[in-house]
Amino acid sequence: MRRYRESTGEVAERSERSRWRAATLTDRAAIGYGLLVVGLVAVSYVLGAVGWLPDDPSRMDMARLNAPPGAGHLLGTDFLGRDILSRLIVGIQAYFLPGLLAVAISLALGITGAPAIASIIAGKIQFLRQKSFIEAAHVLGLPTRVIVAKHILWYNCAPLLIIQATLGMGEAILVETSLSYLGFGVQEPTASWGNMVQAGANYFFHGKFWPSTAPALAILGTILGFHLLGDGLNRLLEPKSAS
Amino acid sequence: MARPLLEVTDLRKQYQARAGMLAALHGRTRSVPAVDGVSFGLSEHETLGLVGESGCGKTTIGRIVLGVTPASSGRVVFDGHEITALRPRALRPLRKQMQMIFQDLDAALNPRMRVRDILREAITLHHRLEQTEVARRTSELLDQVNLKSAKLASFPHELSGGEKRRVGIARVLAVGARFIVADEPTSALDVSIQAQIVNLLRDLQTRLGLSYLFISHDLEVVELVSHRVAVMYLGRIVEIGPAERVARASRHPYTSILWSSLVEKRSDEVARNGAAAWGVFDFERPGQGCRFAPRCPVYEAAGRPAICTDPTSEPTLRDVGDGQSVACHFPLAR
Amino acid sequence: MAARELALTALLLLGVSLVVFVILNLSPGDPFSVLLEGQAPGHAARASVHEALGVPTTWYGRYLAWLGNIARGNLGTSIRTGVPVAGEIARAGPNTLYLTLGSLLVTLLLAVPVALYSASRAAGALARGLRLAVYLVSAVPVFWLGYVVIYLFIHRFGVFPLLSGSAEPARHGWLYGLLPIVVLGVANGTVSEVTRHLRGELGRVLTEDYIRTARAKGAPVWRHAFKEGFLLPMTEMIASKIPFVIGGAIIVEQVFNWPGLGRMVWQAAQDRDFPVIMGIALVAAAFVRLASLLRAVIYAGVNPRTATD
Amino acid sequence: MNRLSRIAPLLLTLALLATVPSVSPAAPKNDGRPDGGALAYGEYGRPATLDPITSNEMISLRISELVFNGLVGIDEKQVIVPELAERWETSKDGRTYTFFLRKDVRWHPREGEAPKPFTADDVIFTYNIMMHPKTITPLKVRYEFIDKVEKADDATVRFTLKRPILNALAKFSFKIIPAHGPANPQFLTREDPFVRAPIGTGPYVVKGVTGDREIVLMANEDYFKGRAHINKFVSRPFADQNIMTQAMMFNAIDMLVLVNPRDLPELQGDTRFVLQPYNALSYAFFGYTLRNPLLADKRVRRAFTHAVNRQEMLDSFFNGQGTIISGPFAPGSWAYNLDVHLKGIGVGVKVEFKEWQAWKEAVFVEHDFDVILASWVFDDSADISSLFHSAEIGAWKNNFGGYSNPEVDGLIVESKLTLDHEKRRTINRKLHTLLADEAPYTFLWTLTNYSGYHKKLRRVAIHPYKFFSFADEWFIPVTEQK
Repeated sequence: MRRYRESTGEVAERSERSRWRAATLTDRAAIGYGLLVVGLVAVSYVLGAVGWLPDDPSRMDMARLNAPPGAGHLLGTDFLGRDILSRLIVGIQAYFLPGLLAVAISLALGITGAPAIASIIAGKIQFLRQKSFIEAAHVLGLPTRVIVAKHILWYNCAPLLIIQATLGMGEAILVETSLSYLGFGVQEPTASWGNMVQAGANYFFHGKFWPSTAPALAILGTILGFHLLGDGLNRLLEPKSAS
Repeated sequence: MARPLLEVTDLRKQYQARAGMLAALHGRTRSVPAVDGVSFGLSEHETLGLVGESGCGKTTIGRIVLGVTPASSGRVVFDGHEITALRPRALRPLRKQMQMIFQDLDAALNPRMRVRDILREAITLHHRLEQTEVARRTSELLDQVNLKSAKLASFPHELSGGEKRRVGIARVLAVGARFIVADEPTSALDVSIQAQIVNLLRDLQTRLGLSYLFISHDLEVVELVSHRVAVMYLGRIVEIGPAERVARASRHPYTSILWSSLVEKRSDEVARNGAAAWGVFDFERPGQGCRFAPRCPVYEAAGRPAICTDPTSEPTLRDVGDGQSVACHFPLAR
Repeated sequence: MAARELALTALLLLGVSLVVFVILNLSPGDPFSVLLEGQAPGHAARASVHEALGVPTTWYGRYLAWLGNIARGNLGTSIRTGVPVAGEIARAGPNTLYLTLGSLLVTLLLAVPVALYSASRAAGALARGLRLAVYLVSAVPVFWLGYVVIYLFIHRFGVFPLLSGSAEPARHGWLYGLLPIVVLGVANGTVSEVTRHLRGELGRVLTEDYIRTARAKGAPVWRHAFKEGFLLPMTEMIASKIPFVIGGAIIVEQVFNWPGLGRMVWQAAQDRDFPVIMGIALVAAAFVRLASLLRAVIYAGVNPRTATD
Repeated sequence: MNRLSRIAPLLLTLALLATVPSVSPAAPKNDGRPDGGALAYGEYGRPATLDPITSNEMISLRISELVFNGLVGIDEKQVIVPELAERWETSKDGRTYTFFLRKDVRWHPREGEAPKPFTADDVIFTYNIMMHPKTITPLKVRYEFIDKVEKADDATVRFTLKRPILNALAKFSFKIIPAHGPANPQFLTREDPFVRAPIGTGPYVVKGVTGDREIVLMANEDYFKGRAHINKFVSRPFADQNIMTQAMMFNAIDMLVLVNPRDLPELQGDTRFVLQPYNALSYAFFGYTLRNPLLADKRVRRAFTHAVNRQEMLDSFFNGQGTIISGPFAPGSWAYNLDVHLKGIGVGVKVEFKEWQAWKEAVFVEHDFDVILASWVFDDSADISSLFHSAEIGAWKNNFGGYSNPEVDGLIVESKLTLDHEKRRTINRKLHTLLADEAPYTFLWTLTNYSGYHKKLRRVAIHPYKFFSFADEWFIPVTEQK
């Protein structure tokens, strides 16, 4: 048999930079903002839990109802003259348990194949099952349960789950806001961002925009943070889309 | 050559194909034979090349041989084990001996796993090993496939095509395979890298005593690596024999056309265009008798003899001497 | 296949109905007390209501009675209004269907161009800007956006943008009908996820090796990219986001006074009007199920291999 | 009848005693006021039913006020006046009431049918269907004092009472429905088509329900008191109160039957609208449970009452002027204040808000509270004293606080049994002093309902709680009819 002529010229090797350094500046800014939001949320949670607040969130200032931001009340007051900033900080408490619960429940529902995350994972699995590396793992001799647990769930869905968890938090906030509007959300006097938007909105048409806009902006900024963080994580954890 | 490692007898496989998107709803299907009565053997340390146009059933044979796809009928015996009769669970112990190199470069590589993890998984799959032992075996494998140890930390998408192929080969070696189905192992690679891979496979055969079922439509490569070559046409083997003889002294008109077109054009691209011009065999309304007759120059030249299209006399493989067999009513002269 | 899917659907609906019923029964309040509003009801009055209406006293008795009705194709009648539930759903359902499907269209009209653009030009400043905008938009609480829009319409454009609030048939009535659809489409919270998912999948498919090879050879890429990168993730997102869109529809129907199922179920939830709640829950679950079946069909259609092996 | 309300004020049957027989002319209106125009009014929610018997919420009752009549009515000066009965006689023992009916009254015609005349059979039919055990209606308990009803002739019915009662005549204002109305002549359920498409004798005819769930009513050309001035009434349901007010501000509706207190200042400052108070018969109070040993001590309850500065609380929400109570009456804003006030006397308060159904269960069944904020809405047939009778202790009974005092019990029974107004007043005064001293409740204030409407509506008189009783007299000047 003839010997084939070998040529040199493997494709140039890529440098072994860390992924973080590989991320673009805007990526880093986005993730940075996301982390900042998460940090703020965490700090607010702690502040709310220990009660270290600019003002008593349930103290009413009858002289200043629906006041705009100003001295004394950094973010203004609500319809009972309560300090909006303090209530925003305390309102975070409302999301921690529900946020985690929401994610846990959708994971549980995933087994029965119901909504959101579950459906995404189901779709992902369906998609992966056709991927040749799953078949290759099978040919290699890996038992099916190992393939499912390791190759599908752990390696390919774990990032998805982390991302979904961050997004789930945002979703929980929006869902609570909607429930508050319908009257089934977190009930007064306990503050939640949702019932703050709702209570403030009662004065929206009177031209008092601020009491509902302040918590709405808080929601906006926070969810945006979660989204950007999720996106950034996505880029870091999903090698395909990084290239 | 040495004792038979693999024996394939009268293998058949039909696929249920659905007609279009709406067929999914009413579930109407039609049956398409992909492999239609194939028999061959493979000895230890031997390479059998399997060639033919795409869609002729060669990949299906590779998959059935490894027990990935169930056969419709027929027998596959590997090292005394009847693959076609084993359940998937019983097949697993055999996996350390028989493996596959996939056509798809990414097939063996989970995109989320680093090369190190991919190899460790394969190494520890059938053997419980200490960390140090795993590391030793890993570097040994890298050595065998000529891969730098720096690549261990890489993810698949950071590798070049040639590197991916090497990792795929290393993975197969890691479980300790001695029989490998190589399905178009060079098809997705640059020509220069194809050569490296072909040489690597041959080196490994020599060093480790491997046996290959080498599936390819690239005649040049097949001729180069194979001891024997089987030529497939529409689910059947039309000619089988030593590589030199099949390539240089083919007896079947189809084989002859394949190689002559190679000689004439030498160009993969043009050859494929030429093949396309021949038209496509319609499995739903199969022709009668010899499948190649509608495209056969000999059949035309001989004035369309009736025997070629007689449904009762489809040609079977006949020994024509020197280990060469051919399935043709009018084999070409020497 | 069809029979199996049908059986699965029936089982799913049964499960949903049971869960909803149990939740309704665990929540405080007797569904029949709505009939007794306006009087100070003693135990006797309560018992007499059950007797007068012939309702079983145990919750499972009521559930079984309800199931029996369903089996005969009867969704029952509203406790509050006495109107047959099926008829009410048939009257209000199309309005909600119009709202949800319309808003899905709006969502896609927003998300798809952004996803397509940013999949092809991931690093561009415009692509980033667009994505940021999309993320912002889907983080707006939907009812608040409704208020903002209504306020704008009243004070900037001088119209009251509600169909059923205007004394005369409005000159631009169709426009007011469009408004809630746009608001729900923008702020049902799914725009960002549709964009992200679509962009991710499309980006992934476009960078796959064989696509690159095909493109290098000049072969048409669009067909494959369309199927795997667009059709599949799209149906997947729609199927998984339908519950959110339905939830958003409930809110939007309150704000814009939209005479649909959402307003119906809200009133029913206040009154614990269980036949109405159950009926609407069934319809919603069937709708969600339909979406996921559609997804399965499209998956199978794009990938005929899946069902074969 | 009394009823606890947290959300909306409710039913009252209210009347003064007036037993002067009188006759009213059945001539078409000829008062020089123009006919024509339409009135669209906004309601928060949709009516459950449109008939006067199964209806038990305000939206429905307001509509049935436009569609139906009683044997007697109550005019703007709270005087009982003839309606379907042109005159009546009362027996000396006060147990028999004989009503002589108008003969010129006809039921709204159903499509394709000639109008049928109103007769004594309809009155008896209404009474029977109302009292049938399978008819669920809040009216039933109010008419248990009636022993029997007989038809003397087509235009005369005689009611016999079990015992003479105070203000009996006012109770005959219940709405009469036609014997040919309901599909089931035995009893009336909400599944009967009649409850959604009723026919009556009143000034307005139910035309139908639009796709947007508006209820359209047209003037009854054949109304026995004369055709109503305004051609068309449209009841528009809203699902969001803020949006409903905006609809009013934008002239998309002409009237709000009940203005949300927080929107009062806005409407008040707008010259296009009229605000009209029409109901002041609800009491807001803090109720205490005596099951809590601490609260069982009346000194503690009195200390609470002292600590609560009602004037300051009201002032906080008071909008500058003396008569209009406005400002943010969001649920619980007062309860919050309780917290503030009680801190001063060393009591911590944990405020908890509950959804209405859950609240009722907690208060009436589980008695799971220390203090509640609520308001009672009253009619004439019951007074607050009955809420403190020890017989009212128990699940779903009104004495949810578990207050029990033999002296109070005795006074309540005594007050109920006496038919003499003067004597009754003395007993009640005694009771009042006793309850004020014992402080089972801390009484806060009474609130007023406001209706807001466009100025084009003229001569608008609003019944304190039935609302539309005088709507046939309302009119819109021709120039503003659009």
